[in-house]
Amino acid sequence: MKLVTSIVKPFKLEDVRKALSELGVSGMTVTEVKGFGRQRGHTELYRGAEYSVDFVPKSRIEVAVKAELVDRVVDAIVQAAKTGKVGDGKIFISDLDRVVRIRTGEVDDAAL
Amino acid sequence: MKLVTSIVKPFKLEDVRKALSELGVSGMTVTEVKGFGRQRGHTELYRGAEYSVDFVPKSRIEVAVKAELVDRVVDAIVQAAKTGKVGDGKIFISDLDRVVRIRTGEVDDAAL
Amino acid sequence: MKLVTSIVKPFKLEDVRKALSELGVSGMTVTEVKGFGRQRGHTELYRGAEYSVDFVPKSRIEVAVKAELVDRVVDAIVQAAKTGKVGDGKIFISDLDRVVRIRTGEVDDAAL
Amino acid sequence: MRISRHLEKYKKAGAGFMAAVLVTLLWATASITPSRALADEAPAAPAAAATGDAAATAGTAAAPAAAPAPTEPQMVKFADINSGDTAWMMTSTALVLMMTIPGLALFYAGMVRKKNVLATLMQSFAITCLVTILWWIVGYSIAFTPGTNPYGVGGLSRLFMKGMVYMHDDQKLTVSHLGLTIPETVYAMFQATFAIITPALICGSFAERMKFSAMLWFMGIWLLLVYCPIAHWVWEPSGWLASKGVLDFAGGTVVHINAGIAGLATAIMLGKRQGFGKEAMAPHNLTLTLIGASLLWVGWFGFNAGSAVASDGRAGMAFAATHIATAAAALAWMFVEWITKGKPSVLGIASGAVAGLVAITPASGFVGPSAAVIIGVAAGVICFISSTSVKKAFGYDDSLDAFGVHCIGGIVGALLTGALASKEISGSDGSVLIQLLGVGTTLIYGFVMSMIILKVVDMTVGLRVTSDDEREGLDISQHGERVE
Amino acid sequence: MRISRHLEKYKKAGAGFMAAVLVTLLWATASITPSRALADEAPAAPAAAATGDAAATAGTAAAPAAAPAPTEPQMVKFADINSGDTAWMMTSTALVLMMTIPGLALFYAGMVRKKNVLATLMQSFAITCLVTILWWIVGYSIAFTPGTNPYGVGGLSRLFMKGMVYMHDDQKLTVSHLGLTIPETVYAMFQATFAIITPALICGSFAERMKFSAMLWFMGIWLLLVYCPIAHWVWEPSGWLASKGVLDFAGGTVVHINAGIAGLATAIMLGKRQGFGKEAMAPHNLTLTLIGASLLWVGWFGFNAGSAVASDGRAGMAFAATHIATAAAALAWMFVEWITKGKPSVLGIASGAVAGLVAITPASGFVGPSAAVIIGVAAGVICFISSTSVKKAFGYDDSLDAFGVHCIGGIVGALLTGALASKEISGSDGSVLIQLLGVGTTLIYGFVMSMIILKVVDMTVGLRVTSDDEREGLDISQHGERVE
Amino acid sequence: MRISRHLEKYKKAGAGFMAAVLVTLLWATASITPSRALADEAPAAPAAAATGDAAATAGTAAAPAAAPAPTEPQMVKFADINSGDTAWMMTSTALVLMMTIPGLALFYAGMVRKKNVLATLMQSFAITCLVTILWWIVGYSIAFTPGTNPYGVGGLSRLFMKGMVYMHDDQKLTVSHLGLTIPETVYAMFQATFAIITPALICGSFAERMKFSAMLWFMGIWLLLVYCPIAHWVWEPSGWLASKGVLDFAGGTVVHINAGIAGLATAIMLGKRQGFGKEAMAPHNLTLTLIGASLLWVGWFGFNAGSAVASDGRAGMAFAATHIATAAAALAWMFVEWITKGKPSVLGIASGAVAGLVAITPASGFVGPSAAVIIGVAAGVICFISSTSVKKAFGYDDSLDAFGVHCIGGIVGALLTGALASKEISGSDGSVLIQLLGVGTTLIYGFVMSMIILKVVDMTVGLRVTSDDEREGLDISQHGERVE
Ligand SMILES: Nc1ncnc2c1ncn2[C@@H]1O[C@H](COP(=O)(O)OP(=O)(O)O)[C@@H](O)[C@H]1O
Ligand SMILES: Nc1ncnc2c1ncn2[C@@H]1O[C@H](COP(=O)(O)OP(=O)(O)O)[C@@H](O)[C@H]1O
Ligand SMILES: Nc1ncnc2c1ncn2[C@@H]1O[C@H](COP(=O)(O)OP(=O)(O)O)[C@@H](O)[C@H]1O
Repeated sequence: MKLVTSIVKPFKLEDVRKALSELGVSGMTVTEVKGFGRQRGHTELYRGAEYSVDFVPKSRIEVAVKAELVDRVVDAIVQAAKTGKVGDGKIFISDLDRVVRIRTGEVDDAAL
Repeated sequence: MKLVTSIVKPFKLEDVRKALSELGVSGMTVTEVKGFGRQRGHTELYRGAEYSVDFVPKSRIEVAVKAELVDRVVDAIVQAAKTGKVGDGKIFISDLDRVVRIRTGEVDDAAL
Repeated sequence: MKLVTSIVKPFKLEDVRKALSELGVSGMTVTEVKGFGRQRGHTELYRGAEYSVDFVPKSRIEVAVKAELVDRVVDAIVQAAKTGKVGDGKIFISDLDRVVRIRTGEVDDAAL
Repeated sequence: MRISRHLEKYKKAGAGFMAAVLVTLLWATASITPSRALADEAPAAPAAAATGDAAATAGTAAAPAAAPAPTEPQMVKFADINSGDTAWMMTSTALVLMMTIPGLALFYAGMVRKKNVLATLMQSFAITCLVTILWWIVGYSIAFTPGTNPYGVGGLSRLFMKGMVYMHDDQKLTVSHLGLTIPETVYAMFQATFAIITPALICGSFAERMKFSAMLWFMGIWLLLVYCPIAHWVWEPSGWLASKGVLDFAGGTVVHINAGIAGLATAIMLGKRQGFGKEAMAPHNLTLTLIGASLLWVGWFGFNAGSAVASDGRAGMAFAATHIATAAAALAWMFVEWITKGKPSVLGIASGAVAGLVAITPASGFVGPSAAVIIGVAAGVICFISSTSVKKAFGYDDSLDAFGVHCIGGIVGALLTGALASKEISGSDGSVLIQLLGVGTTLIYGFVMSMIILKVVDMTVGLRVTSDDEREGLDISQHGERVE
Repeated sequence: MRISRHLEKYKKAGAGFMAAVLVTLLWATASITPSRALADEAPAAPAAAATGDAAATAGTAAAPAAAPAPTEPQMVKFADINSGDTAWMMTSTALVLMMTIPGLALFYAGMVRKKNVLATLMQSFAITCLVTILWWIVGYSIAFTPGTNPYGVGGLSRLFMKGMVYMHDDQKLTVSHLGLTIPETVYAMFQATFAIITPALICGSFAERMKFSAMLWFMGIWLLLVYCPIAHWVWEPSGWLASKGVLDFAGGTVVHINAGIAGLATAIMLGKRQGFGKEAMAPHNLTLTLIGASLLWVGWFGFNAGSAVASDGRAGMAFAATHIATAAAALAWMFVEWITKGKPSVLGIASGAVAGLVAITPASGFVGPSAAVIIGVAAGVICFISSTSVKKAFGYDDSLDAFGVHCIGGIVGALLTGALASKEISGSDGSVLIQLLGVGTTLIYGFVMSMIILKVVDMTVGLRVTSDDEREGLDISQHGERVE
Repeated sequence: MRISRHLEKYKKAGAGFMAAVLVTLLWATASITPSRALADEAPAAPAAAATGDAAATAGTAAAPAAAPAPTEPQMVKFADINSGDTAWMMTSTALVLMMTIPGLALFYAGMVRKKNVLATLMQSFAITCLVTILWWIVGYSIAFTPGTNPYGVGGLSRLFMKGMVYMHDDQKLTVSHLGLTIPETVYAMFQATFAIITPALICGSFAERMKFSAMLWFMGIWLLLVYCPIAHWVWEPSGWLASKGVLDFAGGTVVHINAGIAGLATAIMLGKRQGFGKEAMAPHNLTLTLIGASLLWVGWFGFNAGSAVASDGRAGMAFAATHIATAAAALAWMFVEWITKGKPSVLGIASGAVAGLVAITPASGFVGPSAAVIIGVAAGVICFISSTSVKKAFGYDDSLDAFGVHCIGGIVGALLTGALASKEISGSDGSVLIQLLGVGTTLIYGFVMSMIILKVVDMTVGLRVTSDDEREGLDISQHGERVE
């Protein structure tokens, strides 16, 4: 199995989730993260003094999927998360040795 | 070494931590995450209007361990985190090329 | 490509970020996490009753980099994040099958 | 580049206001000249004119009738001021200001999404400042001094609050004809807090999407073209609704129906929030909302009992009616929700309390405890329906229910005041028909005028933030700030 | 299915209350008939009956003795009302309401875990509403009108607050025999806020685990069977503890010991929270707690100085004693904690302040500044011990120390009042023995009755939420809401 | 081991204070002896001495001049107390306490980083308690009783507030010569709240880095050596600045300039926060700040209108001036920021409001609405500059701008009071030169003394937390607590 980790704009989370469940991938784990990259953060005022906040809030989505599904999952995420503007984010694919479902003890594909 | 990442119910965190330290695994990194899966979130009221929140709060536990320890670690987590109810969560095992302890620069097993 | 995940003391985040951008690594994803390890948390008072909080706030930094950059990245992080005191944290290096930039669809090194 | 264009817009808007403020400054300087001359024109009121408790604590038994009731602000002696009434009215003024900041500000801020919490707080705070200045310039004068035409507004004798004096050496000061036993300054400030909260209430209807500059323009114009005339008609004896006998003890019509209907207009003109109906838009922190509701409750004693403009038995009765009706409404909303939805919510009980406060407002000085319970229960149930089913049915995005709670609650209160007013307590009978006249006038005049003002502001400044700004949240896009 | 079963329960509970409310409504409608008849029965009190400042500001020097002190509510002329006293009492009433919402609500909400913050706020708010309605129906009448049997409760002459009137044309209104210079409506509302905060204080002992429906039932019954009788015994002249000479200026016994001991009963009956002693249950946001403690302090001036039922020197002395004792107690707690634990905590200083406020409550009108310091320091040190060592020793889960601070603090205050009461200030000497009688009676009667009521509610509605609901948190399980 | 060393320090500090408190306790016990003897010394003031409204509501027309103005606290009859004035002054006292806790506490707490929020709240709360006790011991006596040397402090006749009495049987009580119609207890508490907020304001300058124990020592000493003398000089008729004719109605000089300049001293002595100028130190939660600013505004009515020490027309005029000036300043700051930085910020409008409140404080009883607008606009613009450009230019870390807003705003107000004071309202003309004398004296005396006290505390207790403690945050390092 593969672990597909994507960093997307928070307001795109909903769209990505829909896209994935259409592929039958109902499970995922989401973390709110701070992103640094080409996209600059906004500037804030403080007693009239201005300074720029260099991180941008992002949503980090982890999905474990069967190897054969990876390409379609990646496409789906790209479609759903894309705005064409800088800061759309990244997708990282890595390998998983094993997956276990705690409730049943099932492993690997059966656990997804 | 292996990285064991488990998604568990927050109130089980304490139990998992105990179980692991009994195995001599004292270090771990925990993230509060939002989980989507079979388990449905609760429904909320808003000025009498009801809508369902589809994510469930979960705790994401990362533990880096020696390869040979993996099985016992997984068992320990399953034992500790299991309630038998839907939403107990998952465990993902992946491979680690290298581990470094920042304080000492020690690497791999020595760094754990 | 490799994914370099480091767990560091929050107040060192800024230094690490600087060190990395000097290596030309401008992008990274940061998560606020709770760390358990040798470093003990502080003790809190509650109506005069004392109890110790056993986790310590940490920053989890993920950086995807070209394989050949890994060593220099690791060194940079160690230099920047080190205080020599217990609790400085860990670095985990793992392999990435693929990286995609959502905005352009570019993959792998081009996506970084 | 989008940014920059925006900044331009803001600067324009800002500059506009700035100008206004500066101009008034010149006037101001001009108007500091001793007002003795002007003052003396007003005939000194005979001490006997002091009414109710004033007379009471002064140890005399003078019936109010003793002197012809004055019809305009006038000069009186220090000795004619009742310290107890004045103490209560200054306290009430502080309480009513507390209703808006921080009360209402928090009540609303807790219901929006986290990215809009500061912008929501800012609306109430900025309105407080803006209205205060407009009130000083002309608002008080056109609302609470007698006018020549009952369908028009009051006079300009209090422009820049000129002529509202306290003369140390002559031991004289002015009082309003609407409160003979307290300094006019106190009466003017008490009314200022009413003029502040009314526009602030409207914000509930257009939360999370209106441009800050547009909001300032709209509120400023609305105050002068809608609030002041209606306050004058209903409360200033020379106003036509007042002379028709419309009963509105503390502002059910002038404040709540008025704000609520304007809210509906904004909800219609601005349209729905992005994702309305699709995404969950749950209140991000009801702790703030509950603090707000609590402070509204506490402050409302100043609002209602303060409207007796005296520290007497009438105020006491208004105080009791207010407290009891609020509790009844809160429980009513809570139980209806409990039974229909299965759970009693914090938002529900808080909304119910506010609904009760709104509905008892016009009735407070006219009814006793038991009638208060009836008004409260009616308000709780009806507002629950209007903020849930009705809103869903029509599909407008009255985001925080300014219309559903304040307009509807105000109507419930206004009509029940007509039905339940007690002659024993107020000396006058109520009439549902006459109340309907007041309600109808406010609904029509308020709605039409609000739509017009909104249209004008939309064509000039533009009412709504850009879709990106809305998505990023008003805190950052409008104010460059953020709550951690 | 578990869920549904629950909903059923809730609905039942809800419906029950709903019914109650509706029934009272019928009564209410019935009771709106003009109360003139009833009113006239009471003899109009001679103006001279006005005492203290009232007389003072009325320009006469009539000593209180001048007229036989009335023993029941009665009709007086408008002129007998003192506007200054009335202003202060209306202000005090608003302040005491502010103590409960948002004061106490926040004080408690900040100490629970995040998953229970809304439910904790909801308890104070819902109690405020519930008690208000019960107070209107019968509470005020049985607590503050004279009864036939000193060991029983008061009469029913004020059922639905009938007979509490303000008559515009006759220039007459009713006053309570416990406050001759202010309208009875104001006195009844002032006392209502005391009846509200007492049950609300109990919530501190069963935080994070009681079913909302069960809480409503318990509080409603407790108010009528425990609070009203004790208030009557101690404060209404015909009550047996009052005639025995028990001193309780503002409610150390009636409010704090009473609430604290009931709290202990709930802590025992409900048992410990899951994980108590094992998991860390640190306060999730002491910012809320500090805001709450601050508002309690500010509002307490209305509580104590307001209990003079006049705006005079006695109120002033109570005001000063309250402020000074609070500061002393807060510092005492802080330093003891600092020395014994190594750090002065925010929770500590806030708890100390509340302990001081509690302890000075019964003493406020009877002691001067220096005695206040002694009472404050004693309260700070003793409550620190009772909320830490003692609680740990016995192992009950008095979650937010309603017992440790209010019951113990109340006892400290009640006894020291007996020891330190100044004849110069109050005209009467205190007696530790008589105070002990008041304390003992309250402890025993309060504890026994509370246990009985809890048992009954447990067998019918069930006191405690399910283990899953407790784990998920009361916010979601009881109210379907959540703080972001 | 570092830890332990610290604990030691804390314990020492703590113990020190503890000792102090205990000692005073002994004294206290001593001082409870009936003060009749002492009291009788003071001649009973003739009823006619009652002035203004007092006389008024007492039905007489006695001009203030009728009796020679008393120059020290004295015994009067109950009948000489005005219930309306007393009601307003007790209310004002509660309002001013609310300004500090929770008002100022929240205003500051919202501006710091999350790791310091509790410590910041704790400062205001602990100062409230500490000052109250010092005020009872000696502060009130040396500040508000006449002294022998105009350049020194007042007498010791009110040590432990001995001699401040209320005598039930004789129907007598003491009043201050500064407020003849209210109980001395009320006047002493009203002034206590001023003595509380002044040091609390200083905290804004050394936020996020001062040791809690050091802060207590500094504030305690500063109160006695700086605040009390200056209050005596400016407000007690025998003080030299008072006799020179310095005008300071409610404390622009005594409170704000005084606190602001002491703040600058702390900012200089403690140095900058780690990472100042480099890291972003954005306010973590401006919701708290806005609540604080709102409560400051509401409470300030007690501060300014309360300074009339009566519920009369003068108070009313101060009330109006305060409200209007605040609104003008808030808008001024907002628009200047909007135009210069492109966005109107929540922090900006809140800061502007506070600047306006500060600047109108000395002027409130002396100017009318229009002059108030001028003062407000001037304060808003000038304080904006001083808190931004000026601070940046000099590079001191006046973290939350206690100096930039309070000292500068206070100076603006003090001088404009001289320029705009209206003879009509106050009966006396202002003089910029005399005002300058007051300002200059306060700046010099305050700055020098503050530096000395800081130096002493630094050499003994140590002013600043360790770099690790600062990095971890004061909440955990100083108080062992944390906000979730
Ligand atoms: N090398 C990297 N490693 C980890 N995360 C990255 C990396 N580069 C970018 N990111 C994440 O992707 C987000 C978007 O990247 P950014 O460069 O801003 O825009 P784009 O992906 O469109 O080029 C960043 O906010 C960061 O969270
Ligand atoms: N494919 C997946 N990838 C990543 N996380 C998942 C995936 N499926 C489930 N999870 C995580 O596991 C949690 C529990 O899964 P769920 O399906 O609700 O229950 P169960 O694991 O008992 O079948 C989810 O809330 C989610 O956080
Ligand atoms: N085996 C592990 N797996 C995952 N994270 C770990 C592990 N051990 C330590 N960590 C993380 O590294 C942080 C620092 O580790 P700790 O043992 O406290 O100090 P040090 O790294 O200096 O030995 C911990 O707080 C935890 O977040």
